[in-house]
This record gives sequence, C-alpha cells and structure tokens, in this order.
Amino acid sequence: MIEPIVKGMTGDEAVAWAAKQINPDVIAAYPITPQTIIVERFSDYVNDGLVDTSYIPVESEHSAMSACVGASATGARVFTATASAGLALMYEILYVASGMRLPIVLAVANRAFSAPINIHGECTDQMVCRDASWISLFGESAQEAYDETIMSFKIGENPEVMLPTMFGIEGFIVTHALERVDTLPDKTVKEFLGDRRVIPACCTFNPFAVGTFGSLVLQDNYMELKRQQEEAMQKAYHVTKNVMAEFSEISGRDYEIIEKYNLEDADYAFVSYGATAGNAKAVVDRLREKGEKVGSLKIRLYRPYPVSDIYEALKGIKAVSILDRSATFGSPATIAQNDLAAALYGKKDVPTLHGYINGLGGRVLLLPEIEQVYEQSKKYHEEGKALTQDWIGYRR
Amino acid sequence: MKKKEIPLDIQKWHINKWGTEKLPIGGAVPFHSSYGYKTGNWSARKPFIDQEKCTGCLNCFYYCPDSAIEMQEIEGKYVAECDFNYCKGCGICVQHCPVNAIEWTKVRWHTK
Amino acid sequence: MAKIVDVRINGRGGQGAVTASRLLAEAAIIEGQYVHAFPNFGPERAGAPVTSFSRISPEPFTEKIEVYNPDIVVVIDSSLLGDVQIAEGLKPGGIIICNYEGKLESLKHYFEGVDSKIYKISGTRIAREELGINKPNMIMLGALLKVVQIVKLESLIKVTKERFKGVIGEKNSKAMKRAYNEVTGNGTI
Amino acid sequence: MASIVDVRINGRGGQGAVTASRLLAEAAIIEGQYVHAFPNFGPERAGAPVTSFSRISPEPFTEKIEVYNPDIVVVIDSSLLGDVQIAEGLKPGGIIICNYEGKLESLKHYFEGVDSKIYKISGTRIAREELGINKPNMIMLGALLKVVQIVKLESLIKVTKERFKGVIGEKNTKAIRRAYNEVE
Repeated sequence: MIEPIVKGMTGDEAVAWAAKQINPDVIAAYPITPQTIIVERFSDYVNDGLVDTSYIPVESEHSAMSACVGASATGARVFTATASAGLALMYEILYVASGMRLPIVLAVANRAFSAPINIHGECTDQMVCRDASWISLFGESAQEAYDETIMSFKIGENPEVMLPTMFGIEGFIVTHALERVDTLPDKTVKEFLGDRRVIPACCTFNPFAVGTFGSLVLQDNYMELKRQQEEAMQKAYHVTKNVMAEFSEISGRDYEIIEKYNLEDADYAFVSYGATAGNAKAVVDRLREKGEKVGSLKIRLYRPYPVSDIYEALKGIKAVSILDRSATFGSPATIAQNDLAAALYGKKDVPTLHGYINGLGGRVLLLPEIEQVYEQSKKYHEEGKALTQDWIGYRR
Repeated sequence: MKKKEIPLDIQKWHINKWGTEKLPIGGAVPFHSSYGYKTGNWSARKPFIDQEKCTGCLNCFYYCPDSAIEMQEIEGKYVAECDFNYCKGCGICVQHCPVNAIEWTKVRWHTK
Repeated sequence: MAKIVDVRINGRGGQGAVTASRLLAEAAIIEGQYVHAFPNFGPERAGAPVTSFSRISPEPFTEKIEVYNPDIVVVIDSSLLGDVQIAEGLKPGGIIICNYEGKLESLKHYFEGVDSKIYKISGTRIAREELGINKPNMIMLGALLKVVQIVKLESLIKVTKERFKGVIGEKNSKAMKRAYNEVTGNGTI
Repeated sequence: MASIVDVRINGRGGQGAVTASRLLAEAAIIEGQYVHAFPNFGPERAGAPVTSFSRISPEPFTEKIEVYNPDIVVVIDSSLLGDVQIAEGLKPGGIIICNYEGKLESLKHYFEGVDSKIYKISGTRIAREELGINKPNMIMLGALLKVVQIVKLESLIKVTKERFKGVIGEKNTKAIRRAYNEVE
C-alpha cells in the first residue's frame, strides 16, 4: 500500500486531477453543467503545461465523441466527459466507439434530462446508455470518482476487453461537493496503467498496418462482430474484478464490483448505486441502532451486470428495496429493478423486490424518508407482494 | 499494370466464413482486401484515356474514388491508365482532366 | 453519527460564502477529518442571497444529502436578516453567528422564539479596517472557531494562506485572529 | 404451405428487376393471392448485379424470410451468367428463365450439373423492337407466365398498364404478349 496524498477536492476536480496524472494523449470535450469543472480544470492543466495532452475544443458532444473515436483508433489514450443532454447527443457515436472497440473513457456527471430543464443529479442519462456495449460504473463520492477514472482506463484497455468505459458521478451532490480524497502519487498512477495500451495489430490506424475502420458490414458478418462485443463484455467482468483487486492493493481501499454493507445476517436490504448508496448505508446504521436486521448492497459495476455476485449477496434475504435514482415510465419495474429481477429470476432463496424511483432532478430523499421506504418494503413483503414499484419523495 | 490479389489469409476469411473467434475485432478490415471486389462490370460508361494527350498531372489519380487510375511509365513519361476491373464508371476523372484527354464512352453490358 | 456537524453559511453572491465553506472543509481535511462541502446550487448572481454548506465529522460518513437541519448558521451579511429565514431548519439549541454592527440585544429580536445561542461580530468593520474591502467571509469563520472549535484556527489559517497567496493571505489571517478574539454572544465562549 | 412459389429475379441496377418483382406481386394481389415482394437490400447502383424476390401464395402465409431457395429464377441480363451464381440455392427441379440471344444448347452449358428446367427468350431483341429501349424486365415476366402460370397474363397486363400509363404501357403489353408466345 502506498501512503496517500490527502487533498480536498470536489468530484469534478478529482476526475480532472486523475486525468492530469494519467496524462492521456487526447481529450475532446464540450462543457455542460455539472461536468464543466472537469473540462475547465483540465484545460488549465493543458494551458499550464502540466500535461502534454492534445486538447480538442469541439463544437458539440457529437463532435467530441467523434473526435475521440478518431483519436482512439490511432492507438491514443483518450478521455472525455459529459452529462445529460450532452450524453444524449453522443448516443449515436457511443455505439461507434464500442463497435470499433475503442477503449475511450467517459466521465458522466449524471444530470436529469430536459424538459423541464434541470441541471441537478439523476442517473437516467447513464442508464439509457446501458445497452450501448459500454462498461458502466457508478461512483459514490469524490474518492470513487478519482479511483474509477484511473481504473476505467485499465479495464477498457485490456486487450481481452477493448471496450469503452463510462463512469457516473451524480451532479452537484458529488461533482460540486468538496470531500477528502486520498490521491496516489503520479508515479504510482503511471505504473498502474502502464505506458500505453497494448494495440492489437490490425485494429489501429498506423502507416504500417493500413486498414479500413467502420466499414459497411451487412447480414454476412455483422452479427459475428456484435457477438464479439458480448464476449468482450463477459471478459470485462473478470478483468474489472482483477483491476479492482489490484487497485485495492496499491491504494489500500477495498474495491469490489459490488459493495456489501452489513448483509451477512440481514433480513432486509437496500440495493442502490451512486451517491444514493451512501445514504442507504447511513440509514442502515440508523436502523441497526434500532435493532432492525438490515443491510445495503451497492452496485458499482452496472455493465457488465454482476449477476452471480449479486445473487450470492442477496441470497436468503427476505425483501429488497431498490433506491433507483433514474426515471422510467410505463415500465414493469424501475430500471435497476428490471436488471435485478432478471438476475434473480428462477433462482432459490431470492428476495421479493420493491423498486422506488426517487431523487429525480436533484430532489432530496432524507434519511427518515429512506427509513419509511424500508418500513414500506417490509410491509409489502409481509403482505406477500412479490414485485412492486413506486415513486417516493414527491407531492401528491 | 501490376497484379492485384487479396492476401492469402484474407482470402481464407471469405472462403472459410470466419466467425466471432477469427474475425478481426471491431470489424477492422485489413489492407488489400478490396482487390477481391471487382466492381468494374457495374458501369454503364468507361473512361478511355488518350495517353498522347495525358500530361501526367495526377488529377484523375487523386480524384478517382475507387483508386482505379494507375500511373504508368511510358517512354520516360508518366501517363494515367484505368484499371477496368475496378472502375465503376462514375466519370469524375473525365470532369477533372484539364486537357480533355479522357473520353467517356458507353459500354453495353448485354453484348459482353 | 452524532459527531457530524453541519454548518450553513448564508451570504450574498460575491461575498465568498462558497469559498468560506470550502476552506472550512479543507481545514478539517488537513486535520484528518471527513467532510462534504457544497454550495446550494441554483441560479447564482452577485448580490442574490446564497447558501453554502460544510458537513464535518471526525469519522467517515457516507450520507450525501443536502443540509436541511444545520447545527450552526453563519450569516455573512446583516442585510439578509429581514429577507431570508436565517434560522430555518436550525437544530434546537443550535448556534447562529451573525455579522452585525449593532447591539447583541437588537440582533436577538430577529430570532425571537428560536431555541438558539446567538453570537455577533462586527465583521464588516474588521474587514474594512484589516483588508480594506468588504469581504467578511474568512472573518466570520474566525469568529465561528472561537464559538465552536470544529477545526483548529491554525488549520484554517494554513489553508487560507494556501488559497490566498502573499499579502492577501497575511491580511486575512490577521483579520481572522482579530475576529477570534472579538466575537461576543450569549453562550459560553 | 407447399403452394408458396418463390421467384428470384437477377438483373443489373437500372434494368427494372425490382419493378418486375413488384408488378408480379401486384398482379398476384389483384387475383386475391398473398405476396411478399422485396429487393435484396444493399448498396445498389446502376449496373451492379442486383436481385429481387417475389413470394406468392394463394393462401395467407406469415413468414418474413429472405428467399434463399427459389423455385424460379429469372435472369434479365445475360452478362450475369458468367459473374453471378445464377442457380445458387435453386430448388431441385426448379426453373431458370434467361434473357439470352444464343441457342438454348449454349445456354445450358452455364448450368451443367444443375437439376433444373431451362428456358430462354430473346428479351433484349424484343425490347429493342417493341419498346425501342433495352428494358427487358416486363418481357421476362411475360415469358415466365407462359412457363408457370403463377398469375394470369391478364392480371400482369392490367397492373403494367396501371404502372406505365399511356403509350409505354401499351408497348410493354404488346412486348409481354410477344414474349409469352416466343419463349422456348
């Protein structure tokens, strides 16, 4: 373990600082609240000569991701960041990045979608990209924002994986909030990531191996190439586990693809991701003081979905309250509940699932309200209700 | 004109119908694979280059979208020549020739 | 859990409320404490009422929730007293520290019926005299640390000097120390 | 299910293979049959080899699959014979109708070892004489209907006249009738 350098940083600053230490070859980004500080800070570093990154100021997020695709195809290490509407504008190119198997890293400052216009935290923007064949991580705090920036490069650039990675931190409550961040020395970050990524021979523009990228592939080969992506996704699961174990060793912070909190003897549990998971843990502490047997599960790696880990963690628990800070409409369950239900279906000793859409557009769900969520799920479970979904924390 | 052939390993890719395990990741197509697609018989018209008039300015060489124009050395002078195996007959070279050395003539497929 | 201290700073845009809550948190960090500090995000504008928060705890905590029930409220600008509900959400027995020129008694009129300890400091006057400009944000923190020692004054001075290099940092340090000594109120100091 | 007839039309971009498969299907529709007609989707360009399909059945059917094993192959352009695998996927005993100027015997050389019945029509010549342009697509359909009566000649003529108004429709009708009689 390496002695950390303690700093006070907001989530965005932590991402920018990690990016500075990584010193990527190319950054192409367009500012959007609440991601702005990442871009601002990093352009300061470029201006001050602290990094030798090529910074491409683009005119939109669509262009930002397009520039990243081009840069990454040459074998460069590429980073970008966006939020909400920006991510939606990138959506088309997200599939190009993953289809061309380019390990771009994207920081998402999770923010609600318009309309009505809203700049505050909500994870819907990242959730709607979960089928884009991007590895998807969620961060709870500025510390995790820092760590996941570094780990994302290592996961995506693994020659077995070669997929782009996005990680989300919630707008304002993480991106703009100052927290204690234990940073690593520059040298350690450089050693952890290695000099440059391994470049598979025919997968990169260079004068010695000319090739065609993103060519027209119709019925004949398209499905084989998509299946390659799925197999890479499955490998990404193991690679992420290894990278997190390796990172835990050097940083001294325990990283796992899911985080279990007081789950061993729990009868009831919360399942959440991102900053909400921190609140859930605080509520678990409060409920434990009252003698309730309750625990919390945080999903850090959302794609590839860690099915077996989650099943092992939730086996034997009676009921689960899913705190889902993302919106879905007319769906049989909330977004996280959908995946969880699919992961647990047909297995033995599985809990009943109760999904709660909360915290949209930065709405705060106070700790006593989360306690009510717990009481509600408990009641539902005792009434024998199997799969319920509900909205919480809004006025009738 | 030099012989254009697909590299042997890429020929196998087509013949053996490679699957997920063998196809290059990301659908990156290796170089020279396009030699296999002889699209020359798609065309309704063909360019015929008058090598006497050709000044070797390279305009047609650069503008040809199928890289069907090749420069040949004839008596110490470089002149353009069209490889009809790959020419789709778009006529761009005709438009770009500054000395009107290229004639665009109709081809009749059915009389082949 | 009970050790978490929530501080709310009420000020006006441009007076440095956000900087103050940030520096307070940074001072806590260099002491090894755990923090979560953030402004109340919204449409900010010079002169508009703004709030900013610091949540400080000697032990790690996980909650990521805005501060609705602060333990301490710091008021940087006395003109807010009539406009804004300063004591809103304040925990019973909480602390209010106000930049106020008048007498403590007249300040108390603003908080009738509020279960709180009230302190005052002539922040604006100190700022005029020590800094030459009306930026009483750091001065209010100096006063705060006298009332409740959530962080050490030395730590705050250290981060202040890091943030404001050279003469401005020196002046602010001096002003903070003066505020530390001049704060008055109705609780034990 | 056995009553479904799959027709593949091989031609070159611009010759009207897609129109032909479409009109064949429309003719079937006005007779009350059920159809599924579509081109082979891909990069099409004038002169490039294209294929187009009509699936015709007197009874309703639900499958939506491309035609890999046609019962009938219609070749609009004889220059395709060397380039393209015309008989690819043809059902055993299937029918090939080719626009071919030469003798039937020389045409058969292209399909040695293929279990099929081969017919020819001088489509290009008829097109030149009757229409004045080289558009033998409808002529090939006329020939097809003589060989297998999947739709009635009258129905095809009716939809042709609807599609090509005025003198072009008349000329095509005449050409179709001539092809109907001249196929061998």
